[in-house]
Amino acid sequence: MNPVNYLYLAALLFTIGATGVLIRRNAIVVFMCIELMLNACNLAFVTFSRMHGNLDGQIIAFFTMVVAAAEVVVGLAIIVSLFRTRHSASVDDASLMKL
Amino acid sequence: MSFPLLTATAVLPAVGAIATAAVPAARRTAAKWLALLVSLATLALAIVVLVRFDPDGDRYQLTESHAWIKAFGVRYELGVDGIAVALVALTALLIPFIILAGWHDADPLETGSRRWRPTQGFFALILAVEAMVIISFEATDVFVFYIFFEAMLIPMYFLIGGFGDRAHEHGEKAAATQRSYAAVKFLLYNLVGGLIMLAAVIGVYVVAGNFSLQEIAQARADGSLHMATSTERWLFLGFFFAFAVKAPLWPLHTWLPNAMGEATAPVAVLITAVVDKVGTFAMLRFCLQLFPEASKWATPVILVLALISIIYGALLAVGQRDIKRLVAYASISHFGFIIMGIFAMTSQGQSGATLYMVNHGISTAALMLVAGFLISRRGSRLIADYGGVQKVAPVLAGTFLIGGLATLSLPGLAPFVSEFLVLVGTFTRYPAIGIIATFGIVLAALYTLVLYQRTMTGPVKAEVAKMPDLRVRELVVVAPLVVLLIFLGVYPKPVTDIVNPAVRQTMSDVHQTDPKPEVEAAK
Amino acid sequence: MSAAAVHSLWTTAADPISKIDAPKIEYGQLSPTLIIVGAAILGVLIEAFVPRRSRYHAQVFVSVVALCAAFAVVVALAADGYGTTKAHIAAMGAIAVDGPSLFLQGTILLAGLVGLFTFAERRLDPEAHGNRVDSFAAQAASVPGSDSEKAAVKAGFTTTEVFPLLMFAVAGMLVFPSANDLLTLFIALEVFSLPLYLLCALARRKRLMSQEAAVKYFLLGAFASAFTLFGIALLYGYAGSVSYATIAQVVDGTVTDVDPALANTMGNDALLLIGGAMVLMGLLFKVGAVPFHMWTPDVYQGAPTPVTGFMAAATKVAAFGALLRLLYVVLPGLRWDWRPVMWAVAIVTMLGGAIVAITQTDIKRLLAYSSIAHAGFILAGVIATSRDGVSSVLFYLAAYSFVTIGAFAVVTLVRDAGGEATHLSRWAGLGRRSPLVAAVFAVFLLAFAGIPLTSGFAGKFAVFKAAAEGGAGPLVVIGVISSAIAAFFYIRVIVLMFFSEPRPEGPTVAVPSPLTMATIGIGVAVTVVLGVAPQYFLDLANQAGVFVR
Amino acid sequence: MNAENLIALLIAAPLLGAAVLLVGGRRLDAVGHWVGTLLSAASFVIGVILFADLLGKDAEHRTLTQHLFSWIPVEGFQADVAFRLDQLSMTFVLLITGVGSLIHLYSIGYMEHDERRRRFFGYLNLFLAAMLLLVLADNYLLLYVGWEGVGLASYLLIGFWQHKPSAATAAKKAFLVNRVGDMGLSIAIMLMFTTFGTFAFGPLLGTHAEPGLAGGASEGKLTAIALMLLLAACGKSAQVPLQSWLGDAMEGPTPVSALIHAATMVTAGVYLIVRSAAIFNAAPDAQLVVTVVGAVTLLFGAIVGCAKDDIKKALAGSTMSQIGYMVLAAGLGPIGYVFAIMHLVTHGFFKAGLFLGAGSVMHGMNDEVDMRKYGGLRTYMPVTFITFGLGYLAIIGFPGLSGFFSKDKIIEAAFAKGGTEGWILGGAALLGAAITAYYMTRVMLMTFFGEKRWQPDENGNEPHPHESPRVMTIPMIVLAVGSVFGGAIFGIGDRFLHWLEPVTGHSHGDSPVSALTVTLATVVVLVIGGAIAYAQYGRRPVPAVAPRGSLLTRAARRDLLQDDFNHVVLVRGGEHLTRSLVYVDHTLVDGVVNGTAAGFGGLSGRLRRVQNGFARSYAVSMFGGVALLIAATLLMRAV
Repeated sequence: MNPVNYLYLAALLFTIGATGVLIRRNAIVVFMCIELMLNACNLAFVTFSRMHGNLDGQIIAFFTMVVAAAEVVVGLAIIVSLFRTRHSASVDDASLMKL
Repeated sequence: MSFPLLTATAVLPAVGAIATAAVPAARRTAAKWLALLVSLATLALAIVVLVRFDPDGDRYQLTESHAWIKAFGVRYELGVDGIAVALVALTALLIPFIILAGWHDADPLETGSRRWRPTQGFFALILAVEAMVIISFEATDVFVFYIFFEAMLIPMYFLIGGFGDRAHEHGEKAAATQRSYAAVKFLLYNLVGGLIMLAAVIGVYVVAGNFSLQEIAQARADGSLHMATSTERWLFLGFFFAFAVKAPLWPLHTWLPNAMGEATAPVAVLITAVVDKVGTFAMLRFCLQLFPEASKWATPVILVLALISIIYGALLAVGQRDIKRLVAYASISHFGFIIMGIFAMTSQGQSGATLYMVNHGISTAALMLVAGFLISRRGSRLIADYGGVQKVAPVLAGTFLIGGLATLSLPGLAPFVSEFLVLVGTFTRYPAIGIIATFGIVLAALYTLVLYQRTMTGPVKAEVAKMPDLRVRELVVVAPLVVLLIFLGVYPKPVTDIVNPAVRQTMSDVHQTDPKPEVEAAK
Repeated sequence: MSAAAVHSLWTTAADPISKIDAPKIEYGQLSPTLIIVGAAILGVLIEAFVPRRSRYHAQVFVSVVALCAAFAVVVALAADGYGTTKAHIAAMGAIAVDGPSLFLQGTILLAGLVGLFTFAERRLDPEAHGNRVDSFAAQAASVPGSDSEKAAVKAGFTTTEVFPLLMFAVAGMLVFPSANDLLTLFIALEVFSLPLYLLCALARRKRLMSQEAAVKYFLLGAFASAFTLFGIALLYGYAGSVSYATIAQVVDGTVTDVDPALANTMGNDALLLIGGAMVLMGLLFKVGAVPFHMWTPDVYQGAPTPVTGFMAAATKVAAFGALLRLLYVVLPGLRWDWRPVMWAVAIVTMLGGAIVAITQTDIKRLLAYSSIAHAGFILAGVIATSRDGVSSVLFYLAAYSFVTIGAFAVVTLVRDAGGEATHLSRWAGLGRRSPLVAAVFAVFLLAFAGIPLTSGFAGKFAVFKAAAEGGAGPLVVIGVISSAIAAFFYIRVIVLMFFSEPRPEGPTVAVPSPLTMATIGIGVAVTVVLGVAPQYFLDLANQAGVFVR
Repeated sequence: MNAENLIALLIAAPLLGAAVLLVGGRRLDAVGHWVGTLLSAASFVIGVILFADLLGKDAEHRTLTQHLFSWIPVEGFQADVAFRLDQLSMTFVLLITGVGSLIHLYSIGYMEHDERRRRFFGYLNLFLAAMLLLVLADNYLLLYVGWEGVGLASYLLIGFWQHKPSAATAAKKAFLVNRVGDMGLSIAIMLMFTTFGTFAFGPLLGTHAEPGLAGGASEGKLTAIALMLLLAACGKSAQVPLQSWLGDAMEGPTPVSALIHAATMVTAGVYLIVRSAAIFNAAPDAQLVVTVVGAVTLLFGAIVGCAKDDIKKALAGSTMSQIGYMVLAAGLGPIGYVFAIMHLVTHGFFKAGLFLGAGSVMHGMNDEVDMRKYGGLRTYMPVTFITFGLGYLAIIGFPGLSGFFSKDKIIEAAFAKGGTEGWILGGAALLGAAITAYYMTRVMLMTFFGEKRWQPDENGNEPHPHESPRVMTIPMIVLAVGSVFGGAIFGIGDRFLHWLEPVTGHSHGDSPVSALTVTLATVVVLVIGGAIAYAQYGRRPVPAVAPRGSLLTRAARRDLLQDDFNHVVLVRGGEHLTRSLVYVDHTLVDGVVNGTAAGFGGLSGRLRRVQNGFARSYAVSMFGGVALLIAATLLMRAV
């Protein structure tokens, strides 16, 4: 099977993730969408690595996972504190600062 | 020569400014005296410069040149030609009078915080302005000039916005708002002009590779530096715009009446008699020398604008209800004359313009300062609030009249000489414009005499009945100016001798020669 | 038979495993980063083991020492010629040690140090129950207004974790501009972003806004970095490598041996352009360029002011460093593709920032928009694509960062019951109340406005000059116009401070500790020195103006 | 010592007086008036010495020049402070200093009760200095200085009683109208400079012997210059259309009216024309205009003079008309120059005398100026009556008296111009003579004859007419003598003609009518005029309040509506113009700038709404941004 299809899949996932970020209110979900985008990136890396026949891409994928994990740690901490304060995880509620 | 005389003329007031600002809050009077002494010392230095300057010597004298910002190709280059010398002398001459006239203008009404020291600030700012103005007269490096041309806005800005007339027809609150409006207007106008000039300055560097006025002018002259016509014109416009705002030329003038109206009289004098001169001076030195062809190209338009300024300013002066605004519009009219003289491209016109800068400085100072004394007595700037002052304060009225007569350029007083030279210089090349401009002298008579009649003559108004005549300090301020007006009116030769060679140079820069009379003198 | 012989019946010896030879790391040249990282880790340990009483002092001490040491090393390296002659690529091609990176690292370290002083300031807030407190939450975990928070305040807790966080951020920033492959770039990005997200959430006063700022910053930041990462992926797909050098070669077409099997990806310009654009977007997000700027005002306003100051300064420096390297080292071959785009971005950034700032009413938001406008000015220098362009941007960044930190430090001083009084109307008549502070702030504003004799003017002049020489004359004109617009609102603030009557119930100006004083003092000093005698630093920037590839 | 060096002293003496008196302050109040008088007298003495010196030389070498210093030296532009004293300026010097000194003397008495007398004398001296500078200057620019100097002095003196708004206004009006004239002068000078490269008398006008550059230019240029000079002359000499200020100028103290607005300053215009003879001679069209202006003005003034009940205003009208005669003569060219000057001198005598007489009358009548409140004064103030009477006879041109000689010659010259012009001008001149006789007789009768018509004024103190003190009568007597014999001295044997000819040149025109007929005609018309006046004012009593009178009379009372015209057209128009301009400046010029600022503000307000606080919309913008970025890059590659 032509590995290029995996690229299309990656692009698709990425787009889905991005769209999710744009349309979903719940901070957690938004964040998950971002994770989805990161994973799309991973897929792309791996695919390219396969096509190029070198391992860089696969290694990068590991790095990405670590970074994603780190983001989860930080992100959840922030989101949770916000949630505890406002009793709502809606991104749109957090709009004190505008204009 | 070893001793950097020109730098000293600028550094002295700068240091003085810092010192004055540092005087503790309680020692107000000390600050005043310090400032006065510094300004006098600067005057002394300026006189030394005047003496050291040899009219028949090189074009730029007492030059200094040091590396400053290599990365920008900027050198700290100073040098004076006749025109610059005259204006440096004028500046150094006027500042002591301004300080003396503003002696009590900055005494704090309410005591703010311990650290709030308006008096010290006022005089320090004046000295700072002096330093920057002087150095921008002396700079022969475009960048150096630009820096101080821009930087002087800041102290001016605080002088205008921070200190106003004690009393105000609409009360202190309105006064404050109007003041800050005037200050902001002043700053924005000039800043915009300056920034547009900045673009042009950069352009000059891109084209010429350095900022040295002499080198560029030299290169232009011997053709080693070629500028595309369009480039030259754009750059010229960039420079001219800034100077036209500063000068100010119609229709970029509206900041001046606000600024002069709201500022205290001495500051108003500082604006119109000293700072604005930088604009007209720069037209002569930079526009004409760097972009001779473009200058010639733009001449017709500029002359028309100058003409409009002359008539328009005079007409608006007639229509004013506020003494200081009236003087401001009169100044606009006069700046029209100066610019006209510069761009008439005749030696009479340019000598006249330079002379005009000096004379206008002195005459406006005389008129405006006396007006300031008047206003400080009655606490109103409205012409309608006065009447019959001549009866209670004859000396004040007399000096006011002389100032007025100088403003309408009565023969025998200094401004006449310059105004006539400008007119002749313009007339020889552009008769129509010269003739229309001559109407300006009638209008000048109109607004001056109307002002004098409404304020000084007629039955004595109750409010002015108790008005004291000029005090000693005020006399000390006015008398020398009056004497100067008469002296330079009768014997302007000392100034013209200094100016003429420089003008000859400028004329040759723009490759212009005076038109020859039809009937050659049979001598 | 012998055992060996028996054993050989059903087994056969595999050929010995070939060794992976250990990577060669130039620790000396990477030591600035390493020192900071070390300090950060040490800070974490301190949090773990040192009693609460003495944590603050320990943390400050460690951080200051680390920053100073790192800076010393940077200077040493530069003096050793790594900035110029010995510039090369270290750590197996991951880190470039050259002029720009050293210059920027130096700037970042100083900014970090100066920023640290404001972090460590503990005199501004009134003492809570006899404990001096800084501007960070007593206990980030406790809900605002809850009893636990009160208890935490009563107990005199302070979030000393900010110091290691700061250190981590600095470490990431040090790597960011010197990263020489896209992976390092990405990692560095995350390393300095994540701590900043956290720091934003840690304000002591106005915690709601602080948390909101953090959330916005985090979500948008993560969003942006996802794009970056995808871009990286595409570039990798394009070039088969993430190392700058290789990509550049492929772009230039100097790579000859292209495996036909890979032809359809290798050297596929669509990948290159899209990927490049996405990576670019990530960087533009960090520098706060329109249209990726929208996080800036909110985050600047909500974050604790010391963090804002540090962020505004250091992040810009790091991000622009990375941007420069990307455009000058990786994509010079693509100049004709990205220059027009960058033109557009620069223009909208300059104008957008300046115009929107006019109507701002909150001093921190105002400064945020002004920082956007400045990003536009710097972009003009970036576009110059010349050595002058690089050095002018370097100079501008150095000049700008100190002004910014100084300005925000002044903001921390003007306070009322609710903490910092950031609404402009509260600043009315400040010049009467405390002329000195007002004057200092005026100096910073004038520097922002680019008035001659301030560092702001020198920087702006350098950038515009480079741009004009680079053939971007119109850009200069627009820049000039927008700085005129910008001047308007800087002046508005000055008018407010000096020419309007002070409010009776106006804010008080807290008397800071020597720390903040130092910050402000340094800011003013740099502003004036770089304004009056910029020659030395311009030379420095000029020498540092060459990338290694 | 050398005579030339005295010239500067002529001016220096009164100038010194002015400086001392004006700067000196109150401590000089006691002696101020004497200082002033003595210094002007000193100037007169110097004048006499110089006069003697000139008489000592032969006619062709009666030109002294003194070069003091180079005034405005600029590339290609040379103006010096230099003086030229020739027969023409000599005549003026004597007239100015002589009459001036007398009037100083008179003023000592007249201004006795004014606490600002010192300043008054300071101004008078200032005037003398300026006037002397005017007539002695060796180039037009220096002349211009004197020209405006006298304007300033007249401004100060007309407005001397500044507390009276009317006086202040009149002063301002005088200066402004003069400024319009001055504009002409300065334009003339510019034209000279562009045409000849100089404006000094010597090279420009040349002498009788070798003509100067003036001839060399095109006639068009010369006409332009001449007309501009005429404009200047009209302003200074109150000729139509710039005559409106003279009537109001009577607000000034009477000695001022006598010296400045009768004897000397107002004649400066005539001087200018005669001095510029070389230019006018080469511009016949301009000369025609000059004659027309003169003729119109002499009738205009005369008619106005007939209707005025204010004695000074009546005399002012007469002054206007007499100067009209002079201008007419000057316009006739070489035929008339000499007589213009001659009439100027005699007029200086009798008109000054008349004004001093009027002043003396007012002095005795509590400053009452309305002639209808006089009457029968000849018994109360005999000296005034006699001197005034002699002046009266002189002005109407009673045979034998000075006016007769000068005016008669002018009328002859007018006819001598020849052609229809000659007839018209001559006729006008004759008519003018008749009217002159009429209104002067009217003045005479209303003032000194008939029964007394004065009543106590509102606060009940009735005027007690009395003769003026000696210090005032002596000058009147002297002037009366002058006005009696002056004409004879000059006229008989054409002494004056020979004296001036070298400067102005002279030619006898070809008169269509013999001199004798003209003389007879003159006598006849003046008798007729006098008779009519007698019929109206001598035979029947004069009503104390003016009757409504005919349309012409009412128009004449209002100076033939000139002021109404000025008011409607210039004043009103100007006010509207300035007011609208102020509005324009505020709304338009300023508005544009403020508008731009407001525009940016509005734009900003609209743009910042994009920043709506919702993280997701931020994300949208980022997404859109990156999309654009990609699209743009791809597009760049595509194109």
